Amino acid sequence: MDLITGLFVFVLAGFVGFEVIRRVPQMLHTPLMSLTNALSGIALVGSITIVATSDSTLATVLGTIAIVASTINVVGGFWITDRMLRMFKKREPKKADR
Amino acid sequence: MDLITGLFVFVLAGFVGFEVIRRVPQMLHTPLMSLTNALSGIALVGSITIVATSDSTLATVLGTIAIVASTINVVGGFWITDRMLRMFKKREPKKADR
Amino acid sequence: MTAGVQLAYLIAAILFVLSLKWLSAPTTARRGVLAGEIGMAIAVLSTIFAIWPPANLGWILAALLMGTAIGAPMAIFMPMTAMPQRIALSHAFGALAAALVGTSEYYVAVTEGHHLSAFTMGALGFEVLLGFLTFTGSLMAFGKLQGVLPQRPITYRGQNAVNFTLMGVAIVALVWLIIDPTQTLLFPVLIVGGLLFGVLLIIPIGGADMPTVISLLNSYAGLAGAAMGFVLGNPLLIVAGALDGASGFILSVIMCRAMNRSFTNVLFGAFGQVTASSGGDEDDDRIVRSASADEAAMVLEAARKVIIAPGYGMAVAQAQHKVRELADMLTKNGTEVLFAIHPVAGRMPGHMNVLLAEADVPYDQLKEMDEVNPEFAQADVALVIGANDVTNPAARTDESSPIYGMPVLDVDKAGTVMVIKRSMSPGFAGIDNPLYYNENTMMLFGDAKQFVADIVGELSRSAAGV
Amino acid sequence: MTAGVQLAYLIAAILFVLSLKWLSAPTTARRGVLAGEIGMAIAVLSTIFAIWPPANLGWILAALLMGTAIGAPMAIFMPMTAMPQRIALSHAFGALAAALVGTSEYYVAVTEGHHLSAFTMGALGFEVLLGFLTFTGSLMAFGKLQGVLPQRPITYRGQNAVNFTLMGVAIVALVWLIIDPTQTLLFPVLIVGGLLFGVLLIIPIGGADMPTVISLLNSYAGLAGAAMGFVLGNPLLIVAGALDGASGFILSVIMCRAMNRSFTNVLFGAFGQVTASSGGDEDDDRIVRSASADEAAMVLEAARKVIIAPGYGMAVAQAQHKVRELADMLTKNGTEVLFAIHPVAGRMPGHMNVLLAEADVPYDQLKEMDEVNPEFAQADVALVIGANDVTNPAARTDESSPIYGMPVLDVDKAGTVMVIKRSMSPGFAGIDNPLYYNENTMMLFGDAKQFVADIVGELSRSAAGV
Ligand SMILES: NC(=O)c1ccc[n+]([C@@H]2O[C@H](COP(=O)([O-])OP(=O)(O)OC[C@H]3O[C@@H](n4cnc5c(N)ncnc54)[C@H](OP(=O)(O)O)[C@@H]3O)[C@@H](O)[C@H]2O)c1
Ligand SMILES: NC(=O)c1ccc[n+]([C@@H]2O[C@H](COP(=O)([O-])OP(=O)(O)OC[C@H]3O[C@@H](n4cnc5c(N)ncnc54)[C@H](OP(=O)(O)O)[C@@H]3O)[C@@H](O)[C@H]2O)c1
Repeated sequence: MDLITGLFVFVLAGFVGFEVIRRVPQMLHTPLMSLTNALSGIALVGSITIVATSDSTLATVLGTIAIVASTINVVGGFWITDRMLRMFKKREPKKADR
Repeated sequence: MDLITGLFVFVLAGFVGFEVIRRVPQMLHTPLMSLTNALSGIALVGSITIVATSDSTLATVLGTIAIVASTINVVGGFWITDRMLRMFKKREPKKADR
Repeated sequence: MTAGVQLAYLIAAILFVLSLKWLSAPTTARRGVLAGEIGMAIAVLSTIFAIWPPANLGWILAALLMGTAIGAPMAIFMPMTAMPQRIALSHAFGALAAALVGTSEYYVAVTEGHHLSAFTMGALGFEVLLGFLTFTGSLMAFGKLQGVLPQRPITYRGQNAVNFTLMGVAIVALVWLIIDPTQTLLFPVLIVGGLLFGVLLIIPIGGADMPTVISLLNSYAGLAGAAMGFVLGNPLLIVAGALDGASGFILSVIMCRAMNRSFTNVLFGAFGQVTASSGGDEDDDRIVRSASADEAAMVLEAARKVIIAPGYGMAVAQAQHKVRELADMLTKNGTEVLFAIHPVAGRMPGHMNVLLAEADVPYDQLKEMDEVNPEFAQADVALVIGANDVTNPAARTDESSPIYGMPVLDVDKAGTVMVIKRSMSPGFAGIDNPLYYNENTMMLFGDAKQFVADIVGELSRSAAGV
Repeated sequence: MTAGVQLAYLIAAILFVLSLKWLSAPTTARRGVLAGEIGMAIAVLSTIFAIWPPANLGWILAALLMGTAIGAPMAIFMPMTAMPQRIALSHAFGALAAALVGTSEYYVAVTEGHHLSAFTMGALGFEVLLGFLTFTGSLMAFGKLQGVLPQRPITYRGQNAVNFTLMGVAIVALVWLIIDPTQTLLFPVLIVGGLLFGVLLIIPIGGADMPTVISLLNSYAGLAGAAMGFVLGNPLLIVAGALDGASGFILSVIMCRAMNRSFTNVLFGAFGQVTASSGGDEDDDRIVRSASADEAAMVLEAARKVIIAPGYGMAVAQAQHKVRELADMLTKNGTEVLFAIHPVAGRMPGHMNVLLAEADVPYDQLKEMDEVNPEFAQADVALVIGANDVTNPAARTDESSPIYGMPVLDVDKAGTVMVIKRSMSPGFAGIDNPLYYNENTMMLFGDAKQFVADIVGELSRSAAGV
């Protein structure tokens, strides 16, 4: 992948992000923050590649710390987002008249 | 540019197109069609490249026809879109009471 | 390609996206056109300068001039009513360009002995096949819309078998070429296959469905353009192609949904074939109440709220300016006037909006179907001008109707319904309209432009106290 | 990278986009999480299998386990009120990962004698600098939010000079490295520069502005991730980074707009520094009307429409469940109850929504500011629970107020305003609230949870006829 094609991907993804995230209602902004946190855990892919192809101790140690850090984000991020979203409920049809 | 990066660009641009075009109101659907027509005239870039680097008569002739065809789209497309859009006017504040 | 021209392409891609983004509101739409133009200029100029001095500069300039000489007058003089044809034609041009670029790429590579990778050859074949298919398909659509070709769908026994066989042959040729790109004899099979397939695909589709077909062809042209981007390794072409493809796809989905039909039904349903058979003759004792211009004018003069529902007939008759005059007159008379725009009124999406905008009707007076439908019950008059199918109440009630389930304008809920058309003949869908036999319907037979002018004449006479 | 794993990355990228798309409605939001999870699983598994058998498999598995062992309990036991801190912390982790990956890439390349192109070195330096900066910056933000560090902005003479010098040094080091990547001694300058800069950037920003800062750091973390994608030539990382960056950026813009402040003001304004000085002492003869729980209960009992405006205090007191109980009780009593949610109520965007959702308040009962503001005039009671700045009418009227122009909830338009808070002390912006001296304001002093519980107690006693 060359620089410019990378930039195309970056710019287009930025546009997509902008359009999509603008539609997320205020109500869901906290879950949004924690979901993007979870997605940023994709650094895991880079960290694993480093460790899995390294034969220097430095790279192995740094990469392992990076794996731990990103795994925390992935596991924690998705989990807590789902925990939050499970709490969002619509009024049950009859609730108001009870 | 390799196949997969190309696909990334394609898919992301498709998402962008989808999100953006969905917001175009019905009222502007005809201008939308003619604007995308004009944009598709970007084939001009490919056609020019062919002719400008060709030393075979076949390629020159085919490429030249392609340039003519895309230029019609570019010139005609932008122009007629603008002509249409110029006609769209909001009600002047006083008009109804005249 | 140098980094400079690549960067120029990136900027052009961004401008293209912004161009469509700004089209989402009438107030920013013209800025969108400007962004598109600038993006295009950047892309073309940087392409030329990147390979400066280009070979065949004379050819290039001549071609650019010629394209401008054809494109500009088309843009300036084309009447707004001919927009559907114009758009079909420009798909044909776009697709032709893609197909020709692909063809010359192939022959250049083969004669110069370059190796075409499976990926490149695949994209190239896709580009050529889809390009030529879209080329003839769009020409056919143009012919049907322009009335050069018969509108009627043409079907014959074994049609699908023929089509599938042809497609099979083309695909086999393509696969073979991917495996061995030097089989030059197979390439013409691809070309001819594409050209033929475009014709055969459109033949069984009725003229009524051409707008949807154009949109779909728009999407194909976009895909062919994107394939060209893959072949040339040019991400800008991929972006433009994807935007184009998405746009065509979305519009055809919107149209299908507005007509309550499926893609398959549009493409293979041979809609409009059984046209005349079901109409007219079932119930000849139903009464039609026809009226004259001065009767209509009297009713309109007394009305407090009038909703005008324009349709294809208004476009054909070029009646939009007269209609604007009528609306202005009624407004001056203290009547509230609205326009009800059905999503598929006319022959392409947004057709009525463009025509009425041309006649200086402010766009905030035009109401979309969902917004205006509840208003008909409060309207004294619904004035239907050259619209038919989009006002057909059978779509709501008659399960056997071919347009059953299509959302329509509820004009029949108004106090009085006036319908201006030339005869009792059906609209594009080719079906009878029970609206015309309702007790509160006045049929105003005549050409839309003429009839509206007559009403305007009556109104101004009575306003002048004559 | 093989085509297989690349394709897996493409699918993962599509799933990530869909994940955010589905988050645009509460009904599809959980599907969004699922899409994200599947995308992540596909990406990680295909990465491992593509380099199978990986070196250091033990290390990898141990690290994955350890990350899960830390992340899962954090997700399960973290109270909802601590979300801002948690998010700050996870930015720190994300940025640390990016920075460490960049660092080891650099050293591996240098020791193995690979050539780093200017482009790769630039992206790598950007990744490391931004990663370490975001790491310490997020830790500082965490500290301020958690109360471990002083909330007060710390400023000193020449602060900007120090910061700019440091930035200058880091940039010089980066440029030098781009020119000559073998200058290994310069790399630690980059690392230390980033780490220090993160600290120094946050020091002068008050605790009140931490939410905005977190969002901005989110955006930086995203950019660092995208830079990693450029270094590794991995488009999936670029996409995820861009999505992350866009999200952080949009949220911080929304917050700034909701507070009517500019980015520069947030980052360099040292907001909240002059807190106590302007409050309190100007007009000591203004009268405050305080009331007890049973007086409040009586007014509430008679009300036909009550709008509850919750704020940060409700979160601190963990009062959301009691508030839900109160709302249910009033509803049962025939009172119409709405919740008015200000966009920056609490300590992060959407904070109140999550807390009230936790307490089982249905989300369609929560109204956004623009929707609810016209309703206050018809409300008998506006019940402000632990909110302060977001109800401050001075933002509308007093041009000298630091929050002048910030849109606020119009609670003062209601018949009676009840304010539950512990004292007269100011909120996060550190300014006086004239609302508390209005004639129709009842101050209910006490802890939010306790006081609401008292009101609920009074109401149920009176309902039971005691
Ligand atoms: N807009 C789109 O995007 C789109 C796309 C695909 C399909 N379609 C189809 O197109 C149709 C559009 O409906 P529509 O109601 O607008 O039109 P329509 O159903 O085709 O009816 C048009 C009517 O106008 C009358 N007319 C023709 N020329 C006239 C003239 N000079 N003066 C007065 N009246 C004239 C015709 O009746 P007389 O012959 O008696 O005068 C005809 O009944 C629908 O069936 C729709 O599904 C539209
Ligand atoms: N939400 C965001 O995204 C965001 C982002 C950036 C900045 N901010 C800022 O945060 C502030 C949010 O406004 P806000 O009105 O929600 O909160 P606020 O203005 O900070 O006021 C909270 C009030 O709650 C009271 N309180 C604290 N603990 C309490 C307890 N246990 N029981 C009862 N009351 C208690 C405090 O008064 P006592 O001490 O007298 O009890 C305080 O005045 C705004 O200034 C906003 O600009 C928010």
